[in-house]
Amino acid sequence: MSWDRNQMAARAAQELQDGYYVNLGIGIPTLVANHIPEGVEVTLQSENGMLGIGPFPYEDEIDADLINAGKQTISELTSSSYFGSADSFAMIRGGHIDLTVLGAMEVAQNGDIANWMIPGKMIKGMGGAMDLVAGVKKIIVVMDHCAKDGSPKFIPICTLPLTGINVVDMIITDLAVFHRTDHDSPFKLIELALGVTAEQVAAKTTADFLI
Amino acid sequence: MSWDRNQMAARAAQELQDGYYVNLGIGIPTLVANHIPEGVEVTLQSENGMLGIGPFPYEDEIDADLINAGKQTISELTSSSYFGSADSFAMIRGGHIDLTVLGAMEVAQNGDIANWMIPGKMIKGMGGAMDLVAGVKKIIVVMDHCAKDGSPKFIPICTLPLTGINVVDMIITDLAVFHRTDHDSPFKLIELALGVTAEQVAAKTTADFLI
Amino acid sequence: MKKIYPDAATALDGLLFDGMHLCVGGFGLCGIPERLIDALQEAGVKNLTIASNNAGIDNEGLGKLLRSRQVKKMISSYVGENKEFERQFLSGELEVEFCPQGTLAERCRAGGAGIPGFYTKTGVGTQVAEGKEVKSFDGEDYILERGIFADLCLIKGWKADKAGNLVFRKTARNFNAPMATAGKICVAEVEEIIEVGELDPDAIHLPSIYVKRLIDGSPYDKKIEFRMTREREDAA
Amino acid sequence: MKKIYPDAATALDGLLFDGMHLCVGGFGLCGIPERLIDALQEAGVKNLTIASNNAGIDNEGLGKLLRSRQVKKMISSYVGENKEFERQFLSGELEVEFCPQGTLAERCRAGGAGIPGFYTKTGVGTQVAEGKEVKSFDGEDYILERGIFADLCLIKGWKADKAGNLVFRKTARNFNAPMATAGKICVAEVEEIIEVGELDPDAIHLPSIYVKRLIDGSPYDKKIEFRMTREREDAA
Repeated sequence: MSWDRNQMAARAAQELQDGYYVNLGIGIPTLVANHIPEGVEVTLQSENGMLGIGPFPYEDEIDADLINAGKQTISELTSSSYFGSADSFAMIRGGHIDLTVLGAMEVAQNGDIANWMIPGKMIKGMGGAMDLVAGVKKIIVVMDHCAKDGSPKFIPICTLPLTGINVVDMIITDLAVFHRTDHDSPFKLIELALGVTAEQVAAKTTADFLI
Repeated sequence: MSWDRNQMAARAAQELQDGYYVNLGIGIPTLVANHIPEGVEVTLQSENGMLGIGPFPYEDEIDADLINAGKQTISELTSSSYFGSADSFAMIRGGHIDLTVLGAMEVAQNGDIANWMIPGKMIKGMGGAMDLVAGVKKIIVVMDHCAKDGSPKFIPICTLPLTGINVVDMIITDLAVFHRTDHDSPFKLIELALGVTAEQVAAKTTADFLI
Repeated sequence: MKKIYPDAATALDGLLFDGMHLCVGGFGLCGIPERLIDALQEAGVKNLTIASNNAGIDNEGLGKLLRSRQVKKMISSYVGENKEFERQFLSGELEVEFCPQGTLAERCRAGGAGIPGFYTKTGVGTQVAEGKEVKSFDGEDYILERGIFADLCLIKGWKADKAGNLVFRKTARNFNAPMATAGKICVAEVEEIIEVGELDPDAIHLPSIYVKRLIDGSPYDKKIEFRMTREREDAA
Repeated sequence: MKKIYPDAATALDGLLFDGMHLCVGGFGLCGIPERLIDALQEAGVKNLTIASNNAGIDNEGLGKLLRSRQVKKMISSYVGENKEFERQFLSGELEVEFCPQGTLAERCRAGGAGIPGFYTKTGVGTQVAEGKEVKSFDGEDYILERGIFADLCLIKGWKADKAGNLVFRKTARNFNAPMATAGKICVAEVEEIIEVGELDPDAIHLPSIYVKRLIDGSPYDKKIEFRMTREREDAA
């Protein structure tokens, strides 16, 4: 049994602590907002210039001036604030955001991450991903354990162009969770999806990691 | 006959153009605000974080939260805006202020200015003077032609610690006005106080200048 | 000193030339200066270098200038959702400098603040760092990024008073805030021009010093890229 | 997550240590965090390095900490109007780093924004440039200035909501705005704490992310350094 998208998001949500300011990437990371633990209050940042993202709006609340970084319509909260892009990334680059959850194409055993381009394919750009991995205090990657062709995504050295070097703190896949306590340490397998064994994980991983 | 403080300020005010954003230093430069030509609208900036300085307040309007860079109480206008110190100096350093009028202890013939410290005396600091001379588009110095001991203040090379190098565009003293069209050109004597001769000015000036 | 112009074309009069550099505000289609972009297209000015976070979508926003082949180079962080862009980019007709979003915002803020260069950790060890100076501060590597200072900035605000003090609305502030400062002259379009004194001096986002020319661009029919909603739960 | 503390002493609890670095907001006596400075004095923490535009006046603002000999070093742009400062400075008991006002503001903004260094024309060719890297950009010389990032920032705001969103009032914003961002933790004192939702989200000067601890420091008896007035003209 492997974890589905919602289970992966729920696992990432367990890393949230009361009072955290958090930036969630597009895709599975967005789902993390649906699994915030009881009693934990977090404030979501949108890098296009907002703190305090609310849920998707009701049809009659839709406002073209109120979107998230994925360009989706959202709503505001009573505690929200708006600011410009330079101030938004001052917040990110300056280390004021406690945690970000991002997708990735590859993560290397030294914490490098690649999630913005595939050579030969149309390059769309890195958006805010490079700023987030360089600036946020804790970086959690949520990704499938293997690519669609079955090849491992947690690997010795990234083969794709990098988004950041030595930045990832935790990897949550559909099979397992890897964590490291600091950026000088190797990743350690700390959790398995129900019914998945460490051997199965090791067989699908080319990165070195501790068990 | 030499110009008095108000006449020097009035001469500086003739350099104001409609629509200018202007920063006025402490002392004689402050008086420039009293001589703004008819039909010319200028907006005064205060580097502690305000655009649109109004006159001194009436007694019953005094507000401790509303001061200029000289820490004097002031009033606001309907067109005023407030901002923080980083934004204020972004405005100054970024070349958005059209003109500043400053006092000086010495100006050199190459446009260097010294106006912040005298070795051996208590140093109080440069405040915003170095930022202003480095960032504002046009720098006008208003100063007495000679120091109290009679020694010239417009000189070949500054002897006091510098505030900025090659920054001054115009010098208005109690005797004369010197101007240069760009920072590669020498200063030219362009105006004399009533009854003052070029020879008298030359006798009290050690800087080289054109006549 | 009159800052208010009757329309976008007159507001841009005398400011345009082939090969010029622009900063254009907006994020996706949110808060883009539509009227001014239309006027740029009509003016037909060519070989533009444009710093803008995105390049519009097909036939919306800067997508219009791409279609009319007026753009030589884009400096952007993300350019998806645009077929014509993709075609010109892949064929080599359009030059693109990819810049991380926060670095782009800071480069514009720096250019506007008289800062020609600053160091950032963003992009260290990646393609973005290629050809850039690396310097170590307190044992960590950073790369040198340059300020951006354009010939002309085009932005969209919500309301401005007749003196040029301007406020934005919600997330339409985005790149409009830093980009307004990052050029020789900034032209702004807003949804409403109001009297001096109607804005709270403590709540002005862009002081009048930055807004040199101003138009009322209303009415606006704002476009939404991804319309997401939730359902109202039935009343109990 | 409760951010509101009953008083300045409890708000600083656990944050103070000898030799620490602080950023303290205010310009002259305008917008200084009076209650927090008093609490610093009572706590008796020593050997402080303080970045603050000014050093207060005798027995007001940071002048109090100078009098109690708690300050090792000041990073300031202007320190006039303070006899005790002058005495300690001239006798060599107090170290002072003079920093141009705009450079100081930008250094704090940079530190808070993850920028360890930036280039500026301010101070080129002066004493301020001594020992600093000079780099040429487009034919002009600039000096490298370092970001400031302190252990603790102390600021004074006007109103804050219970979530920590904060607004300043008039020119009391000054250095409080950049300095709030330039440290590991920022403690703010305000004149009034209001309910979440009472501030306009478009008009918040300091988003809640920066305000980690908050006190209501009222009532305030704000000091004025130079009281200037004009006379009302007689009614005609």
